[in-house]
Amino acid sequence: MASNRDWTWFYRLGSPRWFYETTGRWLPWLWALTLVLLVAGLVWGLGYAPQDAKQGNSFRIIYLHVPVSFLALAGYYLMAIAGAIGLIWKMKLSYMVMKSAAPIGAVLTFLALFTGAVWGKPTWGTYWVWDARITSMLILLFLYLGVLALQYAFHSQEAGNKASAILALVGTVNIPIIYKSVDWWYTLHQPATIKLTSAPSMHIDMFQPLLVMIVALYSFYALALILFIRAEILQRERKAAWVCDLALRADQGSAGEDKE
Amino acid sequence: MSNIGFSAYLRRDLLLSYRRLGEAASPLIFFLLVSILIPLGVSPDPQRLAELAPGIIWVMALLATLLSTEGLFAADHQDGSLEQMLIAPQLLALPVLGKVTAHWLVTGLPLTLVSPLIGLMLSLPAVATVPMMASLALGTACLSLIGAVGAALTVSLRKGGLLLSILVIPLYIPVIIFGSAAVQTAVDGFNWLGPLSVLAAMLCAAIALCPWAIGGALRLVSSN
Amino acid sequence: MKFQFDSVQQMLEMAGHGQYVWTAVLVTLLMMAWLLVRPLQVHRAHLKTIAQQLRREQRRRITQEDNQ
Amino acid sequence: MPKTPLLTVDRLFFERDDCNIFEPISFSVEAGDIVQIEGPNGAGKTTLIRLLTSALQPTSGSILFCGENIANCYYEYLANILYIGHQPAVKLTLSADENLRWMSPAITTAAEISAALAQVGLRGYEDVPCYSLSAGQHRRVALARLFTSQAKVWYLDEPFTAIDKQGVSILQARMASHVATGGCILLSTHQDLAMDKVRKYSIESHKDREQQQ
Repeated sequence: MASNRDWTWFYRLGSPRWFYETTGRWLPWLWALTLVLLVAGLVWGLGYAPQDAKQGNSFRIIYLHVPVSFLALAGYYLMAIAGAIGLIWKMKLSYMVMKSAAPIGAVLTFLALFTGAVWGKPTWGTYWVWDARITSMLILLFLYLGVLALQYAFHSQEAGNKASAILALVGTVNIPIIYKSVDWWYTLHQPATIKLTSAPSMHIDMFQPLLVMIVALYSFYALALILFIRAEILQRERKAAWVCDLALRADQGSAGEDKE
Repeated sequence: MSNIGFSAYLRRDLLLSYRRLGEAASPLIFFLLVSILIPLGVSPDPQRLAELAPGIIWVMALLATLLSTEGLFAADHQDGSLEQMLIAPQLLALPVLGKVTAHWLVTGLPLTLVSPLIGLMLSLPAVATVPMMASLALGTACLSLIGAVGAALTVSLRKGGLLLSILVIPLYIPVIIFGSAAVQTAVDGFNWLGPLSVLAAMLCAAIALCPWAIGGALRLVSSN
Repeated sequence: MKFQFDSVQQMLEMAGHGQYVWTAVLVTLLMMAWLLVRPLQVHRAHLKTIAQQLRREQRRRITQEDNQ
Repeated sequence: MPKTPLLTVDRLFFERDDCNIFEPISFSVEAGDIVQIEGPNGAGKTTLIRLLTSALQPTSGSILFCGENIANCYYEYLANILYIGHQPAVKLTLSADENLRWMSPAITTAAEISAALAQVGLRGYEDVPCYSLSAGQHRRVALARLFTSQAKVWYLDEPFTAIDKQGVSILQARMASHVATGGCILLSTHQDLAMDKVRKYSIESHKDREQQQ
């Protein structure tokens, strides 16, 4: 085992207090950025982007569906990498990142499925088809739910962390295999039907708002992740002096408001 | 017989199953029983059954393997021999692989051997019998390895069985896709070696990777 | 760049696709909002319990000193 | 010239869920030592022993075997330790003979196995499946390993639980002969050992100390 002393800088980077205080300074900016981008992207996409020639207005759901699906998948990798860092360097903060990424990812995956289904009804006449990408998304949802369930199944926080980190890593190795097999399965069973994924060349006017929405979702993801991690930090570091200080100050603040 | 190495664990687990034959045979009986439910629940029409047979046989084999996976490390964890395995002077992947191999020999292999019987009962065309057995042999070995990762992760939980199935079923998906596809392509009269070789590749990857994941899970999680 | 709809009514209807688009938007925004509000609630609840616990300990210490 | 101790524990520290089980621990054990680990229930005796066997990973600190960090001579270290924990690791469907053979080094002969079983008072029970034996007899099967093992360092966690008086004195005699031939023993027990030269190491419960502050 390596001596701990060589790694002090790394551990400071992983110090929950440092993270809490630094992100506290970023938060107002991140809130503003997220809201501005979301509003801009939505108004642009829902109001100004031109209609799709074939799908009409229903195609506007793409401005939610694509960014959300994007982050749902990227979130799984982030979760697994955080878990791996936790396993290798025993960094507390990275387990907190992993634990926080799981519910966000699960909700985003659900949203990807939901928006996909709602989009499917006017476009293909049905809410659900066993399309390769939809099926893969469904499997991703269950991978997220597995990590969440395992995390909370243990009495010991630490055992839960390590177990779900290993599961997330195993899932990461498996995701490409699952996606490839589902793709192959789909072509096997639906050789001659119409291709459902029809966005070969998107008009630039349609693409720009999509880009804005993708950036907005990244910003949203960062914001939500940071908020979840901060709540987690308070819970885990509840005995630390700086957290006690913080709690007392917040309490006095709210007590003062009550009296007024 | 001492507790060192792959073959020692393989032999001991086989001996333990042999002493408890009834327990060891239950996945097999489950496999047979549930397959009988299908004609009763769907239809006894041979043509419809033949159409569904590849999928049904594979889903049943998967569930039967899953059922027996829970106990893979649980007994060892309870009586303390898992701890002795962790501190035996050898690479942890070896005894792990020995135990998983024993598990496959006790569940996957018997399933493979009786599957022609089920195929017969579900009117599976005779041309598909060999590909079915080959795909089940390779596929159930994959299932045992992947399931063992889940079993190792949940070994210290008192009621890990249901959780285990939530964890591993998504990981089983590629195996069932290519397993039933091998049988289906044979029924359709195409070359079934393609999907079968993908299964073989998956098995190789699983043999190379799973023992490490299982060992890591046992070391990190079971002790807490 | 031109606004695609002539009236609010038209934008809500979206030529018959309005119900789908707006359900998707509404549900997505609601769940996204939940992802932001939930950690804030938990954050506040943690601060409150920690403060309560500290206050309780303080009171216990004061009564102990009084007894002495 | 100072001899390298058989076992050196250097600031061994373990933390579970941000809660210290005990303060960093340092001590060393020479060949011929018997160390009795003491402490109230929940002080971390079992945790300490499991850390020493490497079944549990410490949060920080290191263990040296013959002066070398066990991370560098891991398998050599594991080949030289014997651990008998709370659970006897006895398989109920196997006989006493099969169980002991399973737990003993590969070189052990059949005669040595039955001799070891006779030592712990299980003569005549060799072929009986363990499910028909009592809890005390299960422990005896596990403890028969003391008579077949060639390990230098013994870790025994509450070895005398469910063992009768006569059994205890046989085990203590075996322990005395082990340390006389250059081995060492770390054990946790609430009993007083009827042996001389027993060093006591007590773990204070960290929780107690915290409450005193």
